[in-house]
Amino acid sequence: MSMTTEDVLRWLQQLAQVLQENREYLTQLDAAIGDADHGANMDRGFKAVSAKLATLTNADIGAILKTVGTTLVSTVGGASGPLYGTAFLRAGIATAGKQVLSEADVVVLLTAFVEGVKARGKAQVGEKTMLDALQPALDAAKKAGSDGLDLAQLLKQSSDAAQQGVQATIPLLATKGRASYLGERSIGHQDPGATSSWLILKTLADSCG
Amino acid sequence: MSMTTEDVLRWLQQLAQVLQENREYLTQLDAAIGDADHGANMDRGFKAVSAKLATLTNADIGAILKTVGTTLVSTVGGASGPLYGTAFLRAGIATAGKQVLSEADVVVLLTAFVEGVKARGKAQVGEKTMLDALQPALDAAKKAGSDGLDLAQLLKQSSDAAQQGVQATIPLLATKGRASYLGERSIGHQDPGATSSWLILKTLADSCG
Amino acid sequence: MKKLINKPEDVVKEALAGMLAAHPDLLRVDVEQQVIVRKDAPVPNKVGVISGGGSGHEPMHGGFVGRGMLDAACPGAVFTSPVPDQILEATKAVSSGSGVLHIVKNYTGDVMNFEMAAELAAAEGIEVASVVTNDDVAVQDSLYTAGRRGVGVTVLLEKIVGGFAETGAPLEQVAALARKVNEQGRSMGMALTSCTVPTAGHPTFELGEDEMEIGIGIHGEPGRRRVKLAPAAEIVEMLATPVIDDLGLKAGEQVLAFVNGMGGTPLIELYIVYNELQRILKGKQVSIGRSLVGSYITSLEMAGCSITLVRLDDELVKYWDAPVHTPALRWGV
Amino acid sequence: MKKLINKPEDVVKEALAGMLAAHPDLLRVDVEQQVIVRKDAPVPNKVGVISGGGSGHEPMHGGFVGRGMLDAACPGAVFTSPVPDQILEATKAVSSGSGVLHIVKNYTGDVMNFEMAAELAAAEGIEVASVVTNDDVAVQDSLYTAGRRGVGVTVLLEKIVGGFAETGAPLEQVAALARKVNEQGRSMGMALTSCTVPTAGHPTFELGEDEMEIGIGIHGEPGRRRVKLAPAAEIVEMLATPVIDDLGLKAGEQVLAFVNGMGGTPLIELYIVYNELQRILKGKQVSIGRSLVGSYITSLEMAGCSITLVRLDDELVKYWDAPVHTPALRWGV
Ligand SMILES: Nc1ncnc2c1ncn2[C@@H]1O[C@H](COP(=O)(O)OP(=O)(O)O)[C@@H](O)[C@H]1O
Ligand SMILES: Nc1ncnc2c1ncn2[C@@H]1O[C@H](COP(=O)(O)OP(=O)(O)O)[C@@H](O)[C@H]1O
Ligand SMILES: [Mg+2]
Ligand SMILES: [Mg+2]
Ligand SMILES: [Mg+2]
Ligand SMILES: [Mg+2]
Repeated sequence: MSMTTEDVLRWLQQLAQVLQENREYLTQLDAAIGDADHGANMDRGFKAVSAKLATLTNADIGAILKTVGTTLVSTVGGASGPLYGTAFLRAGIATAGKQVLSEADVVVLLTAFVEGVKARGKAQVGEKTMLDALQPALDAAKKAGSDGLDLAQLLKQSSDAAQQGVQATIPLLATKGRASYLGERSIGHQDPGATSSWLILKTLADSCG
Repeated sequence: MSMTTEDVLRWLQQLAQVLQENREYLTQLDAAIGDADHGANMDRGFKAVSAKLATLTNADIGAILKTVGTTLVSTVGGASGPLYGTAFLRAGIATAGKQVLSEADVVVLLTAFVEGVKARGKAQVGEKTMLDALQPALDAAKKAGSDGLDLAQLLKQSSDAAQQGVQATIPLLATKGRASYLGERSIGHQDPGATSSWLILKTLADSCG
Repeated sequence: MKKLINKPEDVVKEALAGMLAAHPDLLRVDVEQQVIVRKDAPVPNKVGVISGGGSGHEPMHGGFVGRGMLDAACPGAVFTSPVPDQILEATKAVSSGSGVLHIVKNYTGDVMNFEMAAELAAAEGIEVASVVTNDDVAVQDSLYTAGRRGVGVTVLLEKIVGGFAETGAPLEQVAALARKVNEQGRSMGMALTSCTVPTAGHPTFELGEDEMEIGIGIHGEPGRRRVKLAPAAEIVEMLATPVIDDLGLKAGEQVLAFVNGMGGTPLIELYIVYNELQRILKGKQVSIGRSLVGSYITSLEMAGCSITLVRLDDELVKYWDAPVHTPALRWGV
Repeated sequence: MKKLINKPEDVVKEALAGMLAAHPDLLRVDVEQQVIVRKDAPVPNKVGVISGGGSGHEPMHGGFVGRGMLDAACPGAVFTSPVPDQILEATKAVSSGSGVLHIVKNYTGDVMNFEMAAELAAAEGIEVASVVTNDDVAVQDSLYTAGRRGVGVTVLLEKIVGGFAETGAPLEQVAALARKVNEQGRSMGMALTSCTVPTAGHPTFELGEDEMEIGIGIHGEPGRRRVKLAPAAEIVEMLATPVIDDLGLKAGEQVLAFVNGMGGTPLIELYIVYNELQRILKGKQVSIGRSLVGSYITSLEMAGCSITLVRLDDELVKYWDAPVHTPALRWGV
């Protein structure tokens, strides 16, 4: 099994839908330990992405993902704009010219995506950020890859690991991003960015399942 | 029976107390159709009066009432300051030099008091102001005087008429003062100034009873 | 009651002490008497221009004391007009022998207290002229009201007339210009929330989450009518139309447009209101010669706004543009 | 949600259209791109000074564009930093070849977006220097935070550095003065109420009638701790003490004292706060050389205040006093 350009486009289309549906939810999470805009930020960015998809039907996967990255950079703002923007850009560079991705290619894509977030945000696992969903998701994808699982399973395991990572952010003390300003009061709340990272991966698993 | 300097001083002392107790009540009435300060205004004014009473033990009734008038003018502000200030000033002029007031003198005092409010405010009965308590009170006092009732009864009938006048303000449409800005919305509310006028007369009846 | 205050009864005096501390270069403040005077008053050969009213409308009037605007202000208790003694003190402090103008907003209490003060000043040989502002079109000027209220025009009038007084014009002319500005101006306001008089301790009125009051004054009082909340475009229409109609503005005329916040309204919203207002005026081919956007005549922490338009001519523009140096308005200096 | 707005997603653009309509003499505004530029930019032989950040802090930054302060501002969505394209546009619009200073408040999003824009500008041959403000003593500058937040000092820095840039000083020196002002300044804020992000539709947090948040930033976020409501004297003590201590202010020193309202706080309360602040400083024999009282860096309609102190020297006083002509701050012009 492999991931095609159509899969990627379907993923992004569904993701715009999922983020619109979860706009209120992400905003509520951000209200508790941030500034109540993460839902609006993600929705605005992926609405812009969605508007561009029609122009991308003939593009390869790398070009599509790069366009997503630049679109997010130039429409989202805040912390999530540069972080997800860089993630998609790097993922696009890692898949440049490809029309189809094997399981191994998908691991390369995810690795570049996570490296993008790390390079831009300089956070580490355990600081209550997106990375707390993304790193376990990447680790699970790598393990699934070396275990020889097929794409659907790989993505499912990756997404499940992200979901666990989201849960694991709840007891954490934030030390990066705006939540860190709350000090001890950040404990007990789920990180909004980790949550949107999980939604991105879950939608990927769902649309290539 | 007659009213002495001591009666007047006791009246004013008790009045300061009564207005403090009714501060919240008068303010609530003023919140409905005005600007929520009538209780604070009356309390501030009569606190200042009360502070001056000790210096007035040797003064005659006219001098006492004049001092009350000037004190109210210079401490109350708003509409009620000039109105009650002028009322007490005129009452003081009408009783100048007197140590004792007969029933007839009390009618003269009340007449001057009400004339003061009219001269300053140019309102007529039925416009939803102090006058709607004061005019019936004066009429009742005059009638009681010509009926030959004694001071206690005269003041009681005057105060009761004021109370009825207060009730009668409820259905009125205000056409003077700040309540007039509300137009039809002033209907159904009791006038704060009429209410404080009644409190002044009721306390007078109580302290000379 | 959530306020940055100490005791409710100390609010006015403590704010005055703060004003004095913040603007020692511009003001003298008698905190006990509650009188704010321009540092260099009385200015020789100049009509003294003073105003006053209840507190709770800041920066009006104290924030408008200084060169090119007011010579003194006398703030009363919150929403309570000042007393005659206070007004007399302010009058004496700014009297250079050229007469003093009292700018009075049309409220029964203000009018009576200023009248009494003017009599006292006359008795001391000071010539006083009084101008009463009454620009609020929410209130009809009829037998059945105490006349229209004085609101937003008061701010603009103080600026324009203050600028003119600076030229050394005689009292009569200064008062005449004040009357002209008042006649050329109209206002209307609305509230999204009530406000809390400190000594009262709770909001003057309650308003549902989906309601607003149209036709409010500046004393936290309820307005003429309570209606359902609406988008800014509709709200501005409700305020601007009666103002434009009452002024009888015609295509080709020019106005000074003033969008005012009631104290709890953020500036971002006032600019949205201004955007709607300029759209409406453009539609009527009325041009905006000058503008002012901000919270200048307020009702404590009330959320809401008012719109004031003044028909402009060269004279008004000239004195609007004249230098002004006060805590709240400053240009040309 | 009670606001004077139309659609929540149109708030920023409509407010920008209103700003442009109100200040056509001072500003050019690209409403679509969300860039506000000084009318006469780029000013030849002058470092371009720009800033930006989320909207909802008005008048900051757009209200500070004009002679003697910012050359451009780029407002993002409410509480969301601008995007690199927007910052690049602003940078290009003010670049006269003398370099451009980016004034960035220390938030992860702002820092990253400005960094990306600076890289893009460099690629187009524009020399950019960046200064990050981080004056909020409510937040410890430690391994366990994203560093201190940039708050009130940003306003004062933009004024002082804007005044200096007007002299034609080179980028390096302009950036150095900016760093100095930031180092000499500290702030702390508090909230009596939360605020509502328009696109969120309800208050960011709930606060009981007898509670307040101490140590808030400017994004409607909860503060460091929630405590019982207290009199102004105690609140100011809670804010001023950490600021004074962190700055290490000593007897005989001179400061610029800034009492700022969060958007829903009436001016009368800010002067009460200022009165308490000057009392505390007097007690420590710290003199107030200059002051500013008003709502200049806000969190939408939040009720609350912040206190900022900047240690003054002759250089800072000189450029604070220099002429400035912007929608929100104006003197000497
Ligand atoms: N340095 C960082 N590295 C990775 N993720 C981060 C970093 N800083 C913040 N984040 C993520 O960004 C999310 C907030 O995004 P968003 O609300 O859109 O931006 P902002 O914080 O600027 O309002 C946080 O929940 C967190 O997961
Ligand atoms: N012209 C008038 N004549 C008589 N009484 C008046 C007049 N105008 C107002 N009042 C009285 O004054 C009362 C309000 O007093 P107060 O609240 O102290 O002053 P203000 O209206 O200035 O806030 C009203 O309830 C009314 O009874
Ligand atoms: Mg956020
Ligand atoms: Mg009243
Ligand atoms: Mg009053
Ligand atoms: Mg944000």
